[in-house]
Amino acid sequence: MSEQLHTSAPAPHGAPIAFRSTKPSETLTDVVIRFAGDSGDGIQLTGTQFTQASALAGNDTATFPDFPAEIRAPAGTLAGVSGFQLHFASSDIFTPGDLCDVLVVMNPAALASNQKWLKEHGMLIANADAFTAKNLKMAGYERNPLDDGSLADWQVFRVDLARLTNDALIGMGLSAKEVERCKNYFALGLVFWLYERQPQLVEDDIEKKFASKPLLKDANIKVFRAGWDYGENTDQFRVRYHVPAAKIAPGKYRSLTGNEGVALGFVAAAQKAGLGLYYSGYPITPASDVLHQLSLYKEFGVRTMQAEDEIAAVCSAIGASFGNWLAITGTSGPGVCLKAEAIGLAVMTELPLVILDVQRGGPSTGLPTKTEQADLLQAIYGRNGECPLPVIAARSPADSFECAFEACRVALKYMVPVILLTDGSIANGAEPWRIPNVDDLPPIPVRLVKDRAHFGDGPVLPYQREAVTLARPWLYLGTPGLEHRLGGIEKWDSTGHISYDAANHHHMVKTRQAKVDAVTQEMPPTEVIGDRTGDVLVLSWGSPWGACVTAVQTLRAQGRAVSHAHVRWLNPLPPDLGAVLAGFRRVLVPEINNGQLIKLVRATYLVDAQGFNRINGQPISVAELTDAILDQLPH
Amino acid sequence: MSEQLHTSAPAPHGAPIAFRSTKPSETLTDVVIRFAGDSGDGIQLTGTQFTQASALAGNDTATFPDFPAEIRAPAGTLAGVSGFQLHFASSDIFTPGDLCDVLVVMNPAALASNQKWLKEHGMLIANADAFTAKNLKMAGYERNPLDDGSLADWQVFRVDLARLTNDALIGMGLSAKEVERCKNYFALGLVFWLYERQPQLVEDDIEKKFASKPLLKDANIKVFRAGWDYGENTDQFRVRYHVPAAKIAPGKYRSLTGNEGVALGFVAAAQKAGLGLYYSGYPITPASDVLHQLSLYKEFGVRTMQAEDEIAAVCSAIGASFGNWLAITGTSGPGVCLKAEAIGLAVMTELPLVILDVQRGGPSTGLPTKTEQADLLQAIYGRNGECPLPVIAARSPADSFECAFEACRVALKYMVPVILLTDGSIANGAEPWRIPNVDDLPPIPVRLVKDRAHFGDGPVLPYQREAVTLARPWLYLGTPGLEHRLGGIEKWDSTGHISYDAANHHHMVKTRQAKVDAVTQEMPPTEVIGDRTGDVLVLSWGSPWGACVTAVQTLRAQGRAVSHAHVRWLNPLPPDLGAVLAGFRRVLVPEINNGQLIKLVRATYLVDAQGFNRINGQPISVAELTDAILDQLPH
Amino acid sequence: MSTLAPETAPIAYKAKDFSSDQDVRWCPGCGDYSILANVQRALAKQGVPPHQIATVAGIGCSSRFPYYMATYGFHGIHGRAPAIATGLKVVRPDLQVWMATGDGDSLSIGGNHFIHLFRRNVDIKVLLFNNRIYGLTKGQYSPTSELGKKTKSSPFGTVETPFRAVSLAIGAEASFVARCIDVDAKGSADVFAAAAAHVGTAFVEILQNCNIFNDGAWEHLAAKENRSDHTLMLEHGKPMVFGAARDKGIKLVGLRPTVVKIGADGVTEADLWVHDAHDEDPTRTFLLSRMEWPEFPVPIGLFRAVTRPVYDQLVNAQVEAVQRTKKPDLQRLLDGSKTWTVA
Amino acid sequence: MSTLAPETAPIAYKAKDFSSDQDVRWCPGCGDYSILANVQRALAKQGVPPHQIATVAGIGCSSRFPYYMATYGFHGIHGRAPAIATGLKVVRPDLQVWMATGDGDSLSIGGNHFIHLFRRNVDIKVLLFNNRIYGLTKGQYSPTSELGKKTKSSPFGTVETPFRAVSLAIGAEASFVARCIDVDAKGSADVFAAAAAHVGTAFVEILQNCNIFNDGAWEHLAAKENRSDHTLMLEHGKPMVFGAARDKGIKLVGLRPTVVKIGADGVTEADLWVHDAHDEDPTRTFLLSRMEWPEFPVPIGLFRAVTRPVYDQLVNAQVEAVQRTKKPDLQRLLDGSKTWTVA
Ligand SMILES: Cc1ncc(C[n+]2csc(CCOP(=O)(O)OP(=O)(O)O)c2C)c(N)n1
Ligand SMILES: Cc1ncc(C[n+]2csc(CCOP(=O)(O)OP(=O)(O)O)c2C)c(N)n1
Ligand code: SF4
Ligand code: SF4
Ligand SMILES: [Mg+2]
Ligand SMILES: [Mg+2]
Repeated sequence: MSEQLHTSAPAPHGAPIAFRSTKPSETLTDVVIRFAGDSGDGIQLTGTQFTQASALAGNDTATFPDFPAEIRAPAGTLAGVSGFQLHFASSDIFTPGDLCDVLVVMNPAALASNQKWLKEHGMLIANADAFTAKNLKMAGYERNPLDDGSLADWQVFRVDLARLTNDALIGMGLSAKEVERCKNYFALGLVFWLYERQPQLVEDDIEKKFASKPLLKDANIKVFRAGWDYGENTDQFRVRYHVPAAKIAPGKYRSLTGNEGVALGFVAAAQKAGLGLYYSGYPITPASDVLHQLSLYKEFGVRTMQAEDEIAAVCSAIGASFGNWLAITGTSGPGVCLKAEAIGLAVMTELPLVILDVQRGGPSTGLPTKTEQADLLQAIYGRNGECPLPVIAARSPADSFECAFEACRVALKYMVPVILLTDGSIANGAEPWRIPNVDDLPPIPVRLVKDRAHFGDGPVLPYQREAVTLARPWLYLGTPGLEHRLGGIEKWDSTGHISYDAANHHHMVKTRQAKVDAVTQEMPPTEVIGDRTGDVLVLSWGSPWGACVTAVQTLRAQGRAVSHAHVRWLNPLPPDLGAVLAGFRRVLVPEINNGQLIKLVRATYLVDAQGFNRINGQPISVAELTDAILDQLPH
Repeated sequence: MSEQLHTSAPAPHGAPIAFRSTKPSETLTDVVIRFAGDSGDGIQLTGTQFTQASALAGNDTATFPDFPAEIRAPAGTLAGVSGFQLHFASSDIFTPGDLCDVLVVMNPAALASNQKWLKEHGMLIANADAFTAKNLKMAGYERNPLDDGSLADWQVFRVDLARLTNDALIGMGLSAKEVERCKNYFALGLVFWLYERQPQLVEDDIEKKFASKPLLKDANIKVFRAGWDYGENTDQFRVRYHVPAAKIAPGKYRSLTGNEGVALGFVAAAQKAGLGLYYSGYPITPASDVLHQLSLYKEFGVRTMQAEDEIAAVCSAIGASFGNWLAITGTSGPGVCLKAEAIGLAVMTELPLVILDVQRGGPSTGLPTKTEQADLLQAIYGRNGECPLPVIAARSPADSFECAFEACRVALKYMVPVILLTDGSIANGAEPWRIPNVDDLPPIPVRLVKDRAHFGDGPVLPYQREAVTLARPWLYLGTPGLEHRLGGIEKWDSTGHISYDAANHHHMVKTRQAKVDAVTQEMPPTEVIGDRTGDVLVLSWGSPWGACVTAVQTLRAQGRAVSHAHVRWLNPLPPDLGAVLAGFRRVLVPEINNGQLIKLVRATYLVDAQGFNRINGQPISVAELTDAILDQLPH
Repeated sequence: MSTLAPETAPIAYKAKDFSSDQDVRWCPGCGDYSILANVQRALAKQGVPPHQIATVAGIGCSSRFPYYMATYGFHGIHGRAPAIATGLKVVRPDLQVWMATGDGDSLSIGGNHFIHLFRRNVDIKVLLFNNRIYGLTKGQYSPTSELGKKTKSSPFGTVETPFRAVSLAIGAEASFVARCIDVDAKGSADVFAAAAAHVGTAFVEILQNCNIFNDGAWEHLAAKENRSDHTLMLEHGKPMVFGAARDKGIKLVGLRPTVVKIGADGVTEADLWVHDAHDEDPTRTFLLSRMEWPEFPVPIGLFRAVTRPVYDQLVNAQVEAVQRTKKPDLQRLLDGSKTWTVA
Repeated sequence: MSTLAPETAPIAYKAKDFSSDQDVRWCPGCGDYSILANVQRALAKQGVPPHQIATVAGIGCSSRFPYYMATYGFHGIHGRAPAIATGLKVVRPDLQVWMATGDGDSLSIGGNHFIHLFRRNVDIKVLLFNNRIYGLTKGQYSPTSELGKKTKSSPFGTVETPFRAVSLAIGAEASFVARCIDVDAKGSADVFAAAAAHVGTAFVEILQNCNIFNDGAWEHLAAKENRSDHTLMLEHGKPMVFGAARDKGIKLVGLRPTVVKIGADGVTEADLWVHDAHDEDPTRTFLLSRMEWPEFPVPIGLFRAVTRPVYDQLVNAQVEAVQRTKKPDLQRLLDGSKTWTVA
């Protein structure tokens, strides 16, 4: 969870406990659980519901959904395995965890592809019924691993999920397919029992979801309870586990994914600016949900467009921005390529615009459902000519809201396109978010010019600049006398007329850069976690933030002279960053790419920073990062 | 002119001099002349013909055409002025010159917009007839500058071009429009007289050009001679100027523009590789001429395509490369934006491909007819994900041939897309080129696999890598048994099958980078002009090369400890560059952008290099550069 | 920058009220000059003030159009004007949006946005300056150039069948299609007035002469002496008669149009194909788009104007319908459906 | 990787000779499985060996097609398959090139290349899997989704009129157009055979069921019990008869198709519209493309196959013509027209 202070004891949402247990309970500080099964097995739903129950129980939580690029590859194949990892704890946590304590697998393929994530001696709960000869073969097993002793290092719990589910539903008149679809609730019931989660939550959800299908409603509730009872009654499980509530800052909370966060941030910014919100996108994993989300918010007057392609998406947003609306376009890396030319047009016309890039594994089509942060240099440099613009990156799901809001605010204040970076793990990952009070959100002043009198008796000057921000005025279309023309050809400053003049071009290139540089005014001092001098500074941007916080906290607790700083604005870099770096013997830059921020840091500050780069479609591993930091420390 | 050694005296192509002069002749070492007039005035033709005559006279030459974005803006307006600058000399020269010794203007607008390029006390030859009230007004003059004393610092030659042309043609029965169109030949005749150029050349050209229009042929020849005679007879001109032939390496020469150079380089590479050549482009200034040129070379089997857009251009080239042809796509900056996504596909499929970017003023539409070198970081970083590829840049028109050839060779050898950068000044500028002997061009071996037996009894492995280059085999389509599939999703190394595996992705990202890094094997040691240690190293890439050579030569002649190094490969950088930089107290990087190579140099070598950046759509000025170097020297 | 047309002015404009202070930089003799004048005249007649109009364009000689109009203007990037105009129109239904484009801009690089504009039927008036060549890049062939045409990029002649802009628009579900000629002020006036009045995407193909790179491309239609015999002025509800002597007509024989002589073989005007611009079925419009000279006179004027769902209207209607029943409450939106409180 | 079909093998293939060693990863029940099987059967029948075929695709569920074919294959980027295929076909006329694409891939992001492919008439066989939805991105509407359809990105229903793929292709000058249904093996076989035989761009719209995100989109045509009454099997030279009892037909009244009952009101087969797949004029094909259920039975089969200039052939012919008269001489090319020698 994010930056909240811990001031008071937890107060889990208290519904009466309807299910009673007589088994003993052990207390744990944190647990990482991973569910894995076929894409059709309801894994994401199961994971989400368990997360919600954990959050309501007052735990801090962080999730990592891990699904395949195929929609629903044939059942039982390795290609079709979908995973969901949840970290819940009685203390503040910042990552979904490297490895899991518990792995729940619905079939052999899920085991084969997820076994590597299970900790030594961890619990493996396996749907034993699915370990048929056919499924084993599809997963590449020659023998049944549940039987052949190969899992001896783990605690294996075999559960005949299919049979037990079937037993629970006998006589209800359901088809085999319908029965099959219920089995994830059996698993959910079992883990709810195991971790003492509040069952009411699931039952309420089932009530709502199957309101129009009473038979399925009853069936799912029955199966869920059967799962719970199974835990209570089977000898396999001897204890339950209790993870106490975490100390969390007081306030109202919800669970938030990064994609929800940016969508809400955009709406909030538009409302605070008093502007209409226009969002245009072309579907692309993992950004599509932002479009889906915003298309629901019609009461806020949000206009969304599913454009014919990414070029049309950004261009229509430019049209809307010219029309004096807060305009946003969102996509992932391949779409950013297509938008590049038009982003240059927005730079030239100095129109406010936010371009959201939910980064995924690249290059090219790459690994669409995996995470990566390798579009940074593209965001900064990926256009023809000198084409600078501010770039901001979110560090976590909850941070996405603030970054989205901030991106809009800066775009409007400086009359400039801004690129907002998140990534697949942030977009789909969830964490508790302390909901801000709407009235506490900062206002966003917009300098719309709606009256010809603004220019007195002089000519209309679309490129007349404001002193501090260098922003040009945003002339309100439809105003008599303010007619003007914008375009992508170089123009005279102030008048905005076409200019091929040599000195003016030099001046305009410098001015566009100066305007972006001026955004440093918006940046608070760079926070350093730990001392401001020491052996190693870990410098992060984007989603590795959580792993860095965790690793640095651990090492500091061991007395190491390690600190952590995080940059939210990547272009321009914070004005005090050079001074921060200067306090350390070594600088380590962990990135899920082959070294991008590090290039900027080295070029800007001439500091011999070192990279820690893992490009494997996964969040940075805390353990590996810790080792990398240790390597930088004096031995 | 380029890198030729000077070994023997010049031997201008000797046609009998038909025109006799009695006026005295002064000898000069070099002259810069600039022609300027309306887009319809034939300025580019005039300039080109004068250049050819100078080259044939044994001078070294360098040209800089400078034309407007409008096709033919209304006559007499500033927007319609087209210019052509020629530098010719009796010594080796490397730039078209900062300022001109002689300015020939066809109307007041041409004077108004070009006066700033004329040296103090330089010669101004003005078509006085065109200085009418209407034309003066369009050019923004309140009074006639030829009369009001404002040109007192220059030597002004008023020539009644229109009247004199008309006089020469009286009685021939030409329309007023036809007469008007002849007047550029009068100007040409005059400057041919002035600089003792060989008139036969022009007369031969006129014969050819107007072969089917005998009346116009006679008229133009008449006017040309009248121009020559005018110089001989008028009192305004008292001396002629003689620029002796330069010492030039022996060999066969031609005049070559950068666009011609790349087109020839591509054809030569295809021939040397024994491959078909496919070129696809969408028209865009200043790259279109490469498409035009290549579409003429049908006897070489070149297939050209005018695609529906830049995306189709690059994609069709990828298709052709999959089909085992040498495939190339060319464009300018805005088109590179559009090609970005597909270039990523070529990186993933590891297909050979050359992407030509003839850079122009940016960002966005920018200054289409002006020069700039601001697409470097886009070329290196402008794609989603980790998407490295080799980038090479030409330094001059003649160098374009070699760079184009080299880009193809590396693309084929390493099975990788390569970006080739030139710019507007190189593309349209011309210089003498010592024509290579075809047999001396290096062979280009291609490792096509045309037989299933290549893989023995094992599986077909489209990503099986060659040890030194890491190149994968180029399986020949149509071969029985070599059927395979390529695509943009991440893939297992060796087999090329789709892979979402975490460790494999990391491996492949590193492998694609290693393959690009391996191109350093192709690089000769970096040449340093001057000592290898000293106060200042001037480090250049692309077209500023000529200005750097000139400035450094001058300063070295003055005893300054200044050296010059030039990089042709921008990605990866030459392996010995760090050692070269280490020899100097200061490094100065002149670029026609806001600082791009300098960022790479600082990040890679942690050297506190300084930039010299002029972004005004013009070649770097030698004078300004010289001052900038002096600033870096100990005072 | 024009400061004309304050809201208090009477709604009576002159063509020059739509003319900006920027110097027009087309080549002398270019057909674009006539088009500019014809559009400015049509706008003056229409009576919508310049500040309530936006002109959007792509890139090309033709796409310089917005600079010369005293309206709000946007000079975009190559081929993307339809997308820019769509975003603008959706958020600013109060503005009348015109779009200027070329045959390269719209039919080559911009083809995708072009067809989607028609499909969505966004309320935008599209002026396609078809000169069958690339002007601004100095003379390459375009998607409307004739098969075999020799240009800079096709020195041996093109190998591409041209698009027929109207066929393509119809194939893309266009609700309004018309055609006029740069130098025909009268025909242009009618067509521009109809386009201005249409709600939905109004497509006007303008046959334009590029006197520098493709001079005379439409001479067979545009020249005064050819016009009445080589073109067919479409009039809704009227039989298709043409010719200087108005003695020729088009008859439909089965599904094939045929040129007939009125009076000969007993043919009367009553036998002729009667133009129905409001026919819901686009097949007959499509048939008109296939009529080319010399086999047929080339149809000029309003081909088709039908009413069908308009994208920007529907987008806004959907929002307004929700807004009538649901109040925006930002706090509730941020809260979402499941919250918990830590005290 | 298939090692089948050496050149010495007799030209007699089985469907499985066209099946690659890659696991098929579509959702169980997806219509793509039937299409794959139908194409493989058609190729086996055709007799061109796998190594002389290349399959090119864009991005989408449908575009995974090349992985499952034992031919040379290329999985491109979203929407760009026509361009990739064009480059390949131009340089490798010896290969038969097939293209697989989706309604989003071709009609949304790839619209421009799609229309230019038809205009140029490149010799490529295009299989458009039309499931009226975005499958791979999990259920957004596509340009063929019905107006008002509720999807993830249109929770209140779409506001966009769909394209009719065939109308658009015809508007873009397509020389070959056909339609078939995923589950109809027989109809598909005929259409694929015709496409394989056509020289030029052969466009096949395949009505495909996405059982996950748009299940039953074509049920009214695809279901056995609906097929004969709701579809019209086109046969060249035959009157348009349909219905389980073959008792219904299409008659042209003027330019309007009308459903008639054979036998009623004296209507006989002789009164019916006779299908002419080789009609040069595309207007009647266009008319067929407008026939939609429930007003009409939906035409299935070969709409149109005409001969017109083929881009890749002309490109290569132009080169060959020059080569017949002019020898390549690289040295002369480098020399250019004006050289001088320095001794
Ligand atoms: C992305 C991009 N590609 C290419 C160009 C170059 N370009 C400018 S205008 C044009 C075509 C102009 O033709 P048309 O649209 O017919 O307009 P016209 O000049 O004939 O009026 C081209 C190819 C560009 N500006 N941007
Ligand atoms: C440039 C780009 N934009 C977006 C995407 C995401 N994307 C992948 S497939 C697809 C649409 C799939 O729909 P369709 O073409 O109908 O194929 P289907 O999956 O339905 O067979 C989209 C939007 C992408 N891969 N690349
Ligand atoms: S090039 Fe042609 S279209 Fe362009 S302005 Fe000149 S005449 Fe007009
Ligand atoms: S999502 Fe739909 S189209 Fe894609 S594989 Fe599944 S069923 Fe087929
Ligand atoms: Mg044009
Ligand atoms: Mg689809």
